[in-house]
Amino acid sequence: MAVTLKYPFVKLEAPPEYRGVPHINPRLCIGCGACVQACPADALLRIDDYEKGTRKIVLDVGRCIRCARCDEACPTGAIRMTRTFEVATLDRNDHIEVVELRLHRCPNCGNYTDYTERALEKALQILPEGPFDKDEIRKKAALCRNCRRRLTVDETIEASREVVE
Amino acid sequence: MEGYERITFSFIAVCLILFLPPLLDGIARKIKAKVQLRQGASIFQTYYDIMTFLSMEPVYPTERLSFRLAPYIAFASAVSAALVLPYGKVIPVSFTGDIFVFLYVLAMVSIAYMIGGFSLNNTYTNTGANREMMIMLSIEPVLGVAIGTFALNAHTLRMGAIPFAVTFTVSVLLAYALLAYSVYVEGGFIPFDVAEAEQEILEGTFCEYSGYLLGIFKWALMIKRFALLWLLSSFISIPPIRNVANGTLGGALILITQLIVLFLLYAGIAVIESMNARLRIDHIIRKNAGVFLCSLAVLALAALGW
Amino acid sequence: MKEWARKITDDEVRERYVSEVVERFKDKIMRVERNASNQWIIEINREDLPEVVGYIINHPEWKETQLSTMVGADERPRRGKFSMIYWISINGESGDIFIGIKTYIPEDDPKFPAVTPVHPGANWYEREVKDLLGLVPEGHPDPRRLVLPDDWPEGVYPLRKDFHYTDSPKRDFTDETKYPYKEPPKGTAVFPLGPYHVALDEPGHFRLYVKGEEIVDVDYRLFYQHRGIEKIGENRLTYDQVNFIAERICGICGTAHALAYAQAIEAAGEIDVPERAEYIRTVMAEIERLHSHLLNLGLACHDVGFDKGFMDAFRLREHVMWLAERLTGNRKTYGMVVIGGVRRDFLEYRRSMIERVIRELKENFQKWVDQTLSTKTFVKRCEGIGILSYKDAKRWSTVGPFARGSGRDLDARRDHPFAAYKYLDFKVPIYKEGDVLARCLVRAEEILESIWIIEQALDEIPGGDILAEWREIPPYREAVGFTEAPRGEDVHYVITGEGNRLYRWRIRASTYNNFPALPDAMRGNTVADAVLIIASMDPCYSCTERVQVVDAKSGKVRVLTEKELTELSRKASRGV
Amino acid sequence: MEELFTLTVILYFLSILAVLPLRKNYRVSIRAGHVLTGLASISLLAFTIGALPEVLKGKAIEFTYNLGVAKIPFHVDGLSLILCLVLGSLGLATSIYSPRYMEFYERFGRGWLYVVLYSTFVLSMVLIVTTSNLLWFVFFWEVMTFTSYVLMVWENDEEYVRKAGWKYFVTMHVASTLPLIIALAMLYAKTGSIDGLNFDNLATLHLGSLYYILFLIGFGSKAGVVPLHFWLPDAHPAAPSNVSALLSGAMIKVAVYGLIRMTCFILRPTETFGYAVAILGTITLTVGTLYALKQTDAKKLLAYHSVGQMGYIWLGVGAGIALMAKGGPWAAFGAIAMAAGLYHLVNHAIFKGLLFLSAGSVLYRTHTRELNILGGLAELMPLTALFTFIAAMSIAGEPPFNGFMSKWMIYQGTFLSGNGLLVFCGVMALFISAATLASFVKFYTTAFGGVPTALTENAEEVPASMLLGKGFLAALCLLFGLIPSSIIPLLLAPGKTLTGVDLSGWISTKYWLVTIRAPRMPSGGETYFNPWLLVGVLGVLVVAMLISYPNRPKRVVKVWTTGEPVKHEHYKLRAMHYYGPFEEYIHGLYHSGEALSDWGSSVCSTTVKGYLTLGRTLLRWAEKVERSVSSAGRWYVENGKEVYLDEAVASPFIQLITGLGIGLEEVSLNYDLLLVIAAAVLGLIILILVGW
Repeated sequence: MAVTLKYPFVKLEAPPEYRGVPHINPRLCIGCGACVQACPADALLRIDDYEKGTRKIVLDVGRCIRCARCDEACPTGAIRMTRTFEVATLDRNDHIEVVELRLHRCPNCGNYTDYTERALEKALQILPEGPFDKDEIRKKAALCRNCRRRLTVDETIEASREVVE
Repeated sequence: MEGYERITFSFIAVCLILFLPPLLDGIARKIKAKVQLRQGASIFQTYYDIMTFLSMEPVYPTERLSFRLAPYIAFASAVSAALVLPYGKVIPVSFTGDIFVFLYVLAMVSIAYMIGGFSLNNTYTNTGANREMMIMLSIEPVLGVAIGTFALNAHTLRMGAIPFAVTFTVSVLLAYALLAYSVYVEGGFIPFDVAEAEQEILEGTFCEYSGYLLGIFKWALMIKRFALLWLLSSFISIPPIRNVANGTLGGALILITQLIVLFLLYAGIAVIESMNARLRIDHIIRKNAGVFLCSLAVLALAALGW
Repeated sequence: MKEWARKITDDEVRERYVSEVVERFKDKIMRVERNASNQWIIEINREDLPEVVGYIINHPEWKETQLSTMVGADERPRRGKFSMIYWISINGESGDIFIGIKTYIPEDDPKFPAVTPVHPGANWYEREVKDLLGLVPEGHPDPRRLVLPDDWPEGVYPLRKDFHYTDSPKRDFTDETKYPYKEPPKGTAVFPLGPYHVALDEPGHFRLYVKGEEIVDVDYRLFYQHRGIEKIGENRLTYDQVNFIAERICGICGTAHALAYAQAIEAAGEIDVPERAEYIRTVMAEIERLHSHLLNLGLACHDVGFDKGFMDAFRLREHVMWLAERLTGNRKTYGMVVIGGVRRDFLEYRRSMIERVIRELKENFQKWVDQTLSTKTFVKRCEGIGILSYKDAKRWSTVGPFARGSGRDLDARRDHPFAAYKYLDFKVPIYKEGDVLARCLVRAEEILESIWIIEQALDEIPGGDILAEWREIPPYREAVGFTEAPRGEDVHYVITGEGNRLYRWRIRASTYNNFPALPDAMRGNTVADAVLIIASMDPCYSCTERVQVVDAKSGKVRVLTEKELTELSRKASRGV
Repeated sequence: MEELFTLTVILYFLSILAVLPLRKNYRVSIRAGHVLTGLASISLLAFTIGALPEVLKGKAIEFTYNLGVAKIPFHVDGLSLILCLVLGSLGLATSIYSPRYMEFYERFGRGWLYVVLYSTFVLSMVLIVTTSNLLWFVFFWEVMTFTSYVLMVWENDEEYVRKAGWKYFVTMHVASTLPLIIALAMLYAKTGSIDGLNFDNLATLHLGSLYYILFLIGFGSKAGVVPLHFWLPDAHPAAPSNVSALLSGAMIKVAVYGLIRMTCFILRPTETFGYAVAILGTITLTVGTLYALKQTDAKKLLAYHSVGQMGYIWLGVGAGIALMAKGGPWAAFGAIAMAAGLYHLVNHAIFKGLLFLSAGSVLYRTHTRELNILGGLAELMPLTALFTFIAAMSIAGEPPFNGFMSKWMIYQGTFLSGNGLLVFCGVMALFISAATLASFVKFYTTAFGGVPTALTENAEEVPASMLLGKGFLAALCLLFGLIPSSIIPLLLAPGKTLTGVDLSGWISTKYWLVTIRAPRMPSGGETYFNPWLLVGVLGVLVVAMLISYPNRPKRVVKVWTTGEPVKHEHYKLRAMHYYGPFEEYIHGLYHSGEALSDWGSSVCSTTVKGYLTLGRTLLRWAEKVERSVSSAGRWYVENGKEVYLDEAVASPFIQLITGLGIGLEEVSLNYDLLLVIAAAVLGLIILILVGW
């Protein structure tokens, strides 16, 4: 086996199994933050800004240890290990990848919720068929936590009132 | 006619002395790589290395003059020693024709290495210098016996004359072996490269040299190796063709033979180098002393005229 | 099941050992508890530590005993006391058992009698406990700092629970390091080796006191790259995440660490690992051993300037690395082992890849051994150099090839079978000479054994799942996990905690036990051999970091940008 | 020409006379004495130069001092002149160097005695190498031994000094003076008159081989030839450094003079004897230098090298004697070999003198000679370092310094001799040359290299006069190295006289080019060396490189300690650990060397014991005498501080001179006046020189 190649003049192909640099596909990312939970090295961060209504998923390849836990955790397949291994750079900021998503705004109170619009969309999309009130779920899911709690409390009170009556 | 020949050969010689050694080193590296089944760097890699070194400003560990001048002295001595060797039939600068002067001037490379190493408080450089001296000490008698045998046989100590005057006897053939051995040891090739051992003592004296000082020093060491091997190659290549080599063409023939033998020697050395581990200094001393004791038999043979 | 494996898994044998200890120290023992099939914990008073630990380690009949690990833990939030546990393993023909001698130390009087005078192998452990937890070993012969840097303030103990993991005490950067090295013996010079030395793979510092080239005495210092992984593991990470950090403790033997950790958790949480996963773990561990040993043999050649052997060994290793890459997706840090099993299965095409590579390796490696051993200069350099006697090897509790080259008959794979080793058959090569050559030969033979193990494992591998489901791990369980890494036994000790997090995690890499024995191996040799002897012990790497600039005045750490870095390099090379 | 010689003698006597009135003032007495001895040395050098044209023509200068009671005949030929050159230049250097250096010994007082002894010592050597009567030769020889002994034990509060001195005193009398006196007695018996002991008369006699043996032992022990070298490494370091310089530089050379004079000019050179001398020389150079290799005491190291370098001289001379005796074309070549030995003699005197003066300078400033604890002096004493480096490179035989030229000629003389034995000797000489280099690399680098130690950090450059003395010798090192033609004709003179052959076909020295031709050499095989061309090539290359790569330290950093700090005093190879593995390998040789040395000293001590026993038996009848003689040595060693054996013995003489000096005491002879007188005398010397 010829071991030495005229790298970098000859391109070196990584094998198909190779765990290279992770990359977030911004089209697929729903900003759920599962990858952030799984990452042992804090290479992935979730930064929410409730003033502007944005969520940033920040991937710092400089911290990544290529364990591929994020890849396993991602529900949409947005973050994937690529076969890229050439990460040398003179500026460590080159390693940072940011996906910025809009947070969902509560239609009731107008505050930003702690989930993104896409996450909501995805959640509603994958609602299984079942004998439950889909419209009700859609309505409630769009609310922020406080409004939902209030709504639920209101509904319960109303329901109990109905029962009482 | 004579003058033109002299100038041409001298010019070729100076070019060889200055610019061939890095190429030889590059070739040796390539051969080693091939022996180790590697691709290896280009044969011009040593030129690039030297040029890189020469383009960089050194960092000085001391302002001591002995440290600062050592590379220059080493370079000058190595080149001077190489200049008194025969290239073809021409000796470029003949301040001496004597083999001892050649050896002593060549030894000044080692002395510069030692003085450079010892002028600092650094056990690495000190140890490197110390080892260099011990190698010189232990190989000197072997070299002496080889020269003594040649002197007994050819009745001269002139380098340009010995290969033309030597008659082949058992003792002379053995003296060739001794000369080859001492050239190998003096040249500091593996397994005798303990003075510049990288892993053990951070290349000894070179540990503290940097930039163009290091470049000049390394270059000097390469020229020293070249000079030693050129001596051996002259001794080997001249006797078989000394009767046919007449006139300018003869000189050219000798020069070409010398070059071919030099390349062959270097190739052989590269193979031996890559197949061996570095010895320890006490091993080397014991080995050299053993060779010396055996070599006394050669001297005895020569004294008997065999 | 193999005959010897049956013998040593026999519970009766184990109980006999424990009962002998219990019988002898009846009055001093407060509690005996069995916390896993081969792990016992015996609780005693701190005054009796040297006696009990010394008795077990220096037992006349149990020859191959060793101090596997020693852990200090801050159990004040739970019990109001510090705890310390000395784990002693009994190996060889004697049996398969880990005995943990546990003691509690009150908060107001954090002292204990040192075991080091009885067993020098405890030297580092006790100094580390002093550094990180503030538990003072009384009567310790060498009370210098071990782990903490020189500028770390006195009285701040990072492993105590009241020290938050993000804290950074005010440190004085202005002074140059003033570590109290031994004064050179009279008439000697100092030969500093490292932390920046071409032939050292790791930033360690050896101080050779030499007469000319002869080494008269040796002092050393390590922990230049202490990364505080244990603290991170106890605070920030979940059980699953720790597994990957554990793998990155070492660049070479990551799987061994990951496996040791996973096994510790599995023992604590009583998780049953599927048999197929155990086989896969075994194969991965052996592949790791192959590349590690080839690396070390190559480096041994390189250190004596024998570059042919070096290059050939590395070329062989390259095949193993390639194989690992195809199997796991990476050349090192395989990421295969997780708690409960493994992550990737051996698909059919991967199996055939392994078979092919292993077959080629077997042939070529045999050639390599023949070629190297027929190189007289190489053998001359290795023979009779760096002799570590059996007595010293035992005295310092050395492990792995370093110990086996000195005639110690121990190997965790055989003595405490884990993963699939209990189903497999292999030899443990042992050489009694104790020199560098013996250690090289042990490694060479182990490579051949590893190949044989992989072949068997591939033959016998059963089908089925590769990952067991596990939900929750009960809190405050203690367990040790152990593997035979290429350099020897790796031991991870865990106390499980609440909220999916560890309470205490103690890593003991094999080098930790081997390192203190090096001075004994080096004394009387020459400077030329020092590097070779160090390499023959096969010290572990630490991974390097990016360039950081510490401003000496403010103590701030700043990462350079591209522009600054380029500028700095340009300055350095032009000498401005 | 003899007027200048007479002036030299008178100046030496004057220096003795001049210090006696000044004996109360230590410094002034030493200064006054040395101004006069310096002038005497200049006068001697002038005599040498003046006599040169005559001598090179093959003639000798002969004259006689008629002292009434005795006649001292003088015969100055080439051989004598070589030694005169050595004594003159070395004497001048020490005279310049000593006044300041002797301040170091002020606590011992008695500056006048020192000057008296110094002058007598040098003068005796001058007279030895010029007199042509065996009786006077032996007389001056004894004066030389005696005065050198007293000078050697100057530092008499040190136990080792007294022991070394006693060892020297006994050995010299048993092994050197005794054989000479036996030879003298035998020859006197043969000739029957003092005039009959004149050399030219003795040369006409046919003398047996016993004389060879007697002279070999007598001069060999003085020259420190193995196995009679054991006294030398103890004795030479014991003396003050300026005296050591004379002992090593001049006194042991006088023994070589004696050897050549007696065995070649009076006896006939024979081949066997030549080989014996050459082999003894080879053994000496090997043993001496290899012993020197492991020394860490600066002066002891130098003393062992004196043994070793004497071996070179003996090798050259021995090869010369053997080849001259061989006759035919070899005779001429033998003359060259002998010239090589004599060349080394001159060179060794110069560089060894310089080295001892340098060691003295280091001692003067740091109060130690132990190389293990020295270091870094190159920064603090730059000129001393430079001179030491020149001397070290000279003794190591590096071109273009003088040591190389003489070693090179010795190699020519041995390697081209066509004789296996001599070639072997040459091989050993080549090997030992490397050992010498090793030793002096160690000497130079441990004392001057590296960073100053706690001991040396306050050292500073020595006073100008000391530097001047050393600078003079350093200049001579370069002169004789770069312009060999300045001395080679003189060196060839003895050989020419002995063989009567015209050497111009064999060796030619054109300004700086030396060409040597040996018998049986093929055409075009002449060996030649041109130091100027070498220096030119080296210089051009160094300058060219310096211009291309200018050497200006812009960034000076600390030495590399691989990342952990190390104190610089620990970060250094110590002198005692240099070349450890090599010394370990040849420790067998050290054992045998020690055995040889033990054997030599036991022979001597047995002789002494036997002599004392004999003396005791013979002198039993006179108990008084017996007590004072047999216990003299022990008594002296034990009570050296209080009473002087020498003072006691020499006191009548001293008192006589003191009496003479009383008249002069009133004349306030201060230093300035002395200088004026000195200038006047110098002018006189020049006038005499110009007059011829």
